[in-house]
Amino acid sequence: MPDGFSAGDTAFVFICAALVMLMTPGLAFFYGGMVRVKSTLNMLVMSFVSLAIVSVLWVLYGYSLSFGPDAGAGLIGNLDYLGMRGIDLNALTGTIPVTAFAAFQLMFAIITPALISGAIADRAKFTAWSLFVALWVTIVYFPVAHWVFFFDGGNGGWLGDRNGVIDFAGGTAVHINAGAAGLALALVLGKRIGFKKDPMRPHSLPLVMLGSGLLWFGWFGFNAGSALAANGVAGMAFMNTQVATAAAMLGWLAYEKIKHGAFTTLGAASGAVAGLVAITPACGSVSMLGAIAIGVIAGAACAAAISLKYKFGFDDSLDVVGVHLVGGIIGSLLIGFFATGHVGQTASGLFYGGGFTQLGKQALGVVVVLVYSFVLSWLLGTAIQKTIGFRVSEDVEVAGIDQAEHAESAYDFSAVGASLARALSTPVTVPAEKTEVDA
Amino acid sequence: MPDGFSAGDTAFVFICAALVMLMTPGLAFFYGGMVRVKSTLNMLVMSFVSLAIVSVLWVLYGYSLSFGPDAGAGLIGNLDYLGMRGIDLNALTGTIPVTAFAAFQLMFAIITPALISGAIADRAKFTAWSLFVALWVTIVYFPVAHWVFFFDGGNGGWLGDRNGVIDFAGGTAVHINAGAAGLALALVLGKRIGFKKDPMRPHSLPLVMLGSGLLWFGWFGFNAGSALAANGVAGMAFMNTQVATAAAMLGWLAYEKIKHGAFTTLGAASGAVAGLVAITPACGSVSMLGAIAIGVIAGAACAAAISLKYKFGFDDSLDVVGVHLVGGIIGSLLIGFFATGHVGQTASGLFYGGGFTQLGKQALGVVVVLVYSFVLSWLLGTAIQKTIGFRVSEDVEVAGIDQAEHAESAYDFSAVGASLARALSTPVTVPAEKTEVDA
Amino acid sequence: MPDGFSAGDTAFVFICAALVMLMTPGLAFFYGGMVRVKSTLNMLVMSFVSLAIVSVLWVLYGYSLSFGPDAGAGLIGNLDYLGMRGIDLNALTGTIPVTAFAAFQLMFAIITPALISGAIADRAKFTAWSLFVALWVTIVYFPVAHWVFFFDGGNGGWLGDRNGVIDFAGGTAVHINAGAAGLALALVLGKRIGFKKDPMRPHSLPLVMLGSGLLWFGWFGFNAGSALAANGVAGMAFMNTQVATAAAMLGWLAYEKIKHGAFTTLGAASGAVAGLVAITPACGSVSMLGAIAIGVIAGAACAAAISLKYKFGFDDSLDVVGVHLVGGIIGSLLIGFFATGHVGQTASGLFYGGGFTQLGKQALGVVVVLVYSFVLSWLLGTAIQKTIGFRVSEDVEVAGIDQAEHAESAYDFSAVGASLARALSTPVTVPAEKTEVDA
Amino acid sequence: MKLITAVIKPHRLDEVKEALQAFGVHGLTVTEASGYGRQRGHTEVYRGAEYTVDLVPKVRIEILVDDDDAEQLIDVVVKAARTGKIGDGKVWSVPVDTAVRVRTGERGPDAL
Amino acid sequence: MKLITAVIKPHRLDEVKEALQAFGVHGLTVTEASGYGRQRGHTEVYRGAEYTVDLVPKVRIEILVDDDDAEQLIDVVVKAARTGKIGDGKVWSVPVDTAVRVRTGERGPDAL
Amino acid sequence: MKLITAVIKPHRLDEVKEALQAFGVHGLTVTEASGYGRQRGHTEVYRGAEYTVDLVPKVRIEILVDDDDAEQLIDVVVKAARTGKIGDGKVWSVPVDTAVRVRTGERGPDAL
Ligand SMILES: Nc1ncnc2c1ncn2[C@@H]1O[C@H](COP(=O)(O)OP(=O)(O)O)[C@@H](O)[C@H]1O
Ligand SMILES: Nc1ncnc2c1ncn2[C@@H]1O[C@H](COP(=O)(O)OP(=O)(O)O)[C@@H](O)[C@H]1O
Ligand SMILES: Nc1ncnc2c1ncn2[C@@H]1O[C@H](COP(=O)(O)OP(=O)(O)O)[C@@H](O)[C@H]1O
Repeated sequence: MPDGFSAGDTAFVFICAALVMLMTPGLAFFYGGMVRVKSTLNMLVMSFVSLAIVSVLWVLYGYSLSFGPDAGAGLIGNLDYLGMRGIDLNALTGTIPVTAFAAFQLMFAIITPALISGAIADRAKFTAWSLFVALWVTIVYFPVAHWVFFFDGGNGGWLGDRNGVIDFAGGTAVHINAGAAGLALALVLGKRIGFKKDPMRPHSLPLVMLGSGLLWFGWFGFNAGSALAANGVAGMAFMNTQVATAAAMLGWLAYEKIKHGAFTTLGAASGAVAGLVAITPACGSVSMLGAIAIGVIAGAACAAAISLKYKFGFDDSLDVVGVHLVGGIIGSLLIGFFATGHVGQTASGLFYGGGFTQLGKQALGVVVVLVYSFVLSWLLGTAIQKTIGFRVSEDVEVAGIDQAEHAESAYDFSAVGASLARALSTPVTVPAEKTEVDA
Repeated sequence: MPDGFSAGDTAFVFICAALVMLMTPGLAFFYGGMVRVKSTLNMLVMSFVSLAIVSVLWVLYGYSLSFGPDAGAGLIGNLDYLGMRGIDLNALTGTIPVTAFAAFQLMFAIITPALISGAIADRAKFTAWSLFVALWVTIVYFPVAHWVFFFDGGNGGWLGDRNGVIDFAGGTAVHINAGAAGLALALVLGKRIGFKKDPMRPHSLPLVMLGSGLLWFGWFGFNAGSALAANGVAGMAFMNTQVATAAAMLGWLAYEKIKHGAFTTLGAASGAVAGLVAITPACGSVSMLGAIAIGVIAGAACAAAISLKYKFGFDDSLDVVGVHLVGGIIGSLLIGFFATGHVGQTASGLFYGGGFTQLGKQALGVVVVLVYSFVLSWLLGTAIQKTIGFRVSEDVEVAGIDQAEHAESAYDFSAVGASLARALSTPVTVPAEKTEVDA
Repeated sequence: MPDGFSAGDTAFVFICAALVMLMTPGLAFFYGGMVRVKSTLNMLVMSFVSLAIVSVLWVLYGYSLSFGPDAGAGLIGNLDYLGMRGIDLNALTGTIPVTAFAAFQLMFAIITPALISGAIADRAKFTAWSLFVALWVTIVYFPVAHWVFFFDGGNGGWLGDRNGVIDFAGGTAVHINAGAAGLALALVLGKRIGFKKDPMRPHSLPLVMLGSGLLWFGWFGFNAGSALAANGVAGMAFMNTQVATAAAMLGWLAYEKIKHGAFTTLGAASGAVAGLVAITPACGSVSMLGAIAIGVIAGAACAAAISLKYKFGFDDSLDVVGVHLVGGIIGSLLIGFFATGHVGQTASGLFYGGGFTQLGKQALGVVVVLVYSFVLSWLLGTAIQKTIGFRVSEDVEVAGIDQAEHAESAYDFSAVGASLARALSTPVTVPAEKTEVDA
Repeated sequence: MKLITAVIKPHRLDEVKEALQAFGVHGLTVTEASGYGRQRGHTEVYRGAEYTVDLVPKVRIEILVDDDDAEQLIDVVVKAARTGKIGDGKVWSVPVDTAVRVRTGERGPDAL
Repeated sequence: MKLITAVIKPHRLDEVKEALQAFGVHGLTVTEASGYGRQRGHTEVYRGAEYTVDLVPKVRIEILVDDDDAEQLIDVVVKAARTGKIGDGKVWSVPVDTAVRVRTGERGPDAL
Repeated sequence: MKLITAVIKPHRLDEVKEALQAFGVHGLTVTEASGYGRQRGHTEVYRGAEYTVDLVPKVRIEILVDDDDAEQLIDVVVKAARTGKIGDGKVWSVPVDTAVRVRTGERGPDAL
């Protein structure tokens, strides 16, 4: 390998990329456990299909749009790397192979649209969703990743490299981006039948906990891996991730105990995710005590924020707005207060003598990504709804989307299952005639 | 540590070994979710016991047979490393400790027999299965691993090192090997009661998805780790693994949507695994666009291949043949077309000006491993069936193998479970008398 | 980074820390699957809250108490690192950043109290448990970690550094420590209603297997990572971990087949954990054949040990004593027999010509930690029981702790779930009046 | 007394319960059931083969009532459960000899 | 009309359903149940102790029929469900006052 | 013959079964059910809103008995199931025309 290469850093980034990959299945379980049993599979497969679609697009043109040489003004990459041409075995990004960097960043591009799916649980056509994912990463995620993550000595993305918005691991590009898109889609698709009336409780909290456990685990790759090297900055990001998450879980649990009288499992899981979201942009610029503060604030604030949807009447089903949008904003803005200037980045926040400068930059990043993502997602969702239709029919929604869209049921636990099935099903090799049926 | 040692490579291979270890539990869940509820545990524990048995045999003699100095003609290793004698702390394989290499390769030896178990779901005696695993790794896997994976400057294994068969991470040694053995055992044990009549649908698709998620995650260790170093080749293998898997999921979903009218969750999971299988031998020799092509082909072809069992009437219960044998063959042969000569290996395929040479070598590898594994597995299975019996009784199969072989049920979700149990079960400390019972 | 820094070692330890973090969710599933369905969530969240509480305390003062400069006689660290002050980006512990070391050790501090929770399944108030965790790590775990894990050239902890007790990865500090505390709490809280009468079988063995799979996976980080470097010692620890676990699974399965006539899934899972526990202290000082011996012994012995609780009548619900205390003692003492003097540590055991010296030291470590932990845990538990109360009411225990403590049910699989809920539940925004209810 | 049993579509339970409440009946017992009738089930794809699953989830409700209320109650349930689509289910009534409230031991109409 | 209830071994449902079909009955309602009788359950090992679980899974079938068909139908069900081994279950019949088809409101035999 | 149906609190099944055994009845069929009555359910918190779930888990027991034993058996069940707290459930009895033991075809009292 060429000079400047580090096997240690490379090993680290490879494994971090694998960890971030695991977050998408983790998210699938987190979301899948939270829906009612009749839409479990749809929820799972909305995340898994993002793995499939985005990976292929990334190789075809996504990497080039996000990390190709800047096409002008820091807005988007050019087409130099179409089909990954010119990326050879020995090419480096910093101290690691380009392939390692490309793999790591790909996993971010995959999970971001998957996050959106939680806002439209139980009611989106699978084909429409797949189309949305393909278009959304193309016109929203790839450009925004360029703005935030592409560094080229001041000639890179306009938010991060040119304007000094600090986003260590994706508070804006990933979480605000997905959260704003989730809000847009929740508005476009409308409320579920029974919203506000039916509690629609999680069908499997152990599945939710599995999801949150895998997310937490994978998030070390997400945050510490964003140092792109196994060094002290990564170490600080690692510890900050752990303690902010811990603090946020405590914050959420305390909030709900006081407000509703119980410490819930779902609260523990949601609090942890809220903490992970909030520390994402900040983990490379705050101290561990700062991380605890950010965590507690995010945990309690997101716990409060999830009731907004009842107040304003939008059905953000699994709280993508309450957790990712709100958590992402909190984390991004708090950098303006808590950045020490001594961790990974040199800018200082208000509490460390840096004045309001960094806070202003952070606000810029937040507003730009929020507005861009919301507007384009709304337009895209509306276009799909008006053409091929985005929402399933009322009958399908009542009977359950798993059956209608995927011809499957999540579970068959019946002790007599096999016998019942044997007795009462008839194998057919051609699609069954579409006669009047009772579902 | 001695000269030539690389901490970065070592860190990478250790973690990759852990990732590959996780694939066996992952496989257990993938398979376990797919069977009916009454044989869930048997399916899980068939994989877990492979972890137990093969690890011990590996230390006793397996490592020596596979990676000991060649005993002649590249057919098998000698007994120099019996009981791992002579492997000291500082001994290296390439740039990493021998222990790291041995651990990494052990995990391959564990998952290969575990893969076979899917072909004989619901009907194999656990003792017979355990015996089969021990014998099969000894007479089939350890030699084949030597043929394919043991390199010693042209004096290593006869397929890989001496005849230039390319198998980066185990398309022949692992997947064709297991697939052929699965076919043999499915024939030896015969069809399940209800085969072709009863749909025998998965009892838990979330468990299947968990399995496929963990497999995908672990497979980065399997494929990228096979570079045995954290370098550009590993990076190419990593990216190829991701995009081929993604493309295969799309291929499978497209096939089944066209043929059967629905995108299923099981199809998404199976397509991903088919892609992982097919890219396994090829990930070190093709470009990312080549990987996409291999993925799409494998996804669609395996989706078509799983109906072969209905046509030919062998009950390969969880499609070990359709996915691992067919996928392994596709991946191994397509190297003959898509090898670029510029990735990890220098041979070029037909599409890159290499003519038919490499394709011929690949065909050799495929045929040899397929035939060797099929014949020996059939003989071994038959011998076990004729002596201690391999298949459970009809009564046990109908009532469910979990109860009879493991004295357990997978789940007890009854809200009144505890009470019912308390009311209606009687603790006994000696085995209950064997009176006529109703199961 | 400063001189002496190794990116490879750092990458290794970061990932190992993430692996060890995952063990706590893994443990949550292992335990959560084992309880009856009505206390699933409580079991899960007892582990998750340990992640939350201990992480915050670690940063505030835990790291300082455990790994701060010795305050005298090797008994405890001083307060130099309160709030992690003075830990800067470039500070090293050996070849890795202090942050990496602190993160790795934090994960040990988290899982140790979580292990205890298995002894008091189904009956502990969540607030009391949380308080116990906070106090227990402070007065038990942090000091004991200092005794065992803090090395400073003979001026470190009194057991490990000053008296040569070998505990590579936590046989005493983690497993004996947790096991003795579990025994104490089981005595303080008393037996569950139905103990010895009601079988209280696992409600989900797949969840148990998921837990054991994740524990096994994470344990590579625990044990190999304890080398704090990606080197030959880590390699030996890695292989020893794998084969001892494998051998212990076989040992447990053999024991229960002979004694009770069936190979159970729960036995396979428990055997693996027993092996992991027993090899934890020993993995850096024995050969692979020694590891097999330790595994077999631990597997069979722990299988026998779990019936002690019926004999002596203490309700150690999920066998923390039988597996962690007994397994930890076995592993710690067997070092005195099997230490080769050639692996990671230089002391030799009885079988390798070292006489009884090391065995004596090991016995010292075992007894000290066992007694210290038991006594303090008993006092702490009793104090909590006498003040705020540790055990839930009989009504809550019968109806299920999930409902009373967490206002949730683990699952809702009803095909009609949503409709039933819709029909029969009434959203209220203020806490429901506390009228007489039927639960 | 009569025991009214109704096998209905799960998502009509809502309406049935409200109708019963309005009618003045405050107790019922529910079991999950599956039904098979002239209605058809749904199609599932598994491993390259399609299956028609004819068994359709139903909710089975039992209500004890006074003889006098029985006929009217049946009408109430039927009306509330009806969607007009195939598979709406059945309601039937059987005579009851005795009914007891476990808590108090009260018998007959008082037990309801 | 009569309501025939059968508690049978789960794996006989197949045969019962086919027999009913042949007899001309096209609807039924199924619930999962567990039974306890002179048959014994199975043994489970848990943590070093063995337990006999006496409760055995059963399927509970309900069929509404015309009075005239009742006796014959009972025979059909009994024959189809029989394995001759202990635990085969019970079939019983109770009188029905009214039966209504929810979809149409038809009553009596027409409701079936 | 009579069919006694009891809807009781799950954790009383224990006592009921022992009482039946003592009384000389050795078979029963159990289904899981949920009940709704004057008792209240529990409160669950979900995402910042609280819900009262009124449906409470119950166990539904069916016992076929001789006419002569019916009244006494009801008393036995009621006594064993009673906790005295609200939600204890109901027991009722309906007349049975025929009962058959599937294994042997025996009818009437012999079928039990
Ligand atoms: N003869 C019967 N006995 C018992 N239950 C029946 C009978 N026929 C139908 N059912 C129940 O009624 C449900 C609806 O029956 P179906 O014939 O499909 O609808 P409809 O009554 O609208 O014509 C079935 O799913 C089954 O549960
Ligand atoms: N008295 C009863 N009342 C209700 N159900 C009964 C009764 N006796 C038996 N059963 C049901 O019949 C099933 C078989 O009964 P059992 O006595 O084992 O078999 P057999 O009828 O072959 O002698 C039991 O599992 C139970 O569900
Ligand atoms: N009219 C009824 N018909 C059928 N089941 C009923 C009826 N009323 C109550 N139940 C059943 O009895 C259970 C207890 O009823 P509830 O009124 O709460 O208690 P209690 O009988 O102690 O006053 C309910 O959960 C329900 O299952």
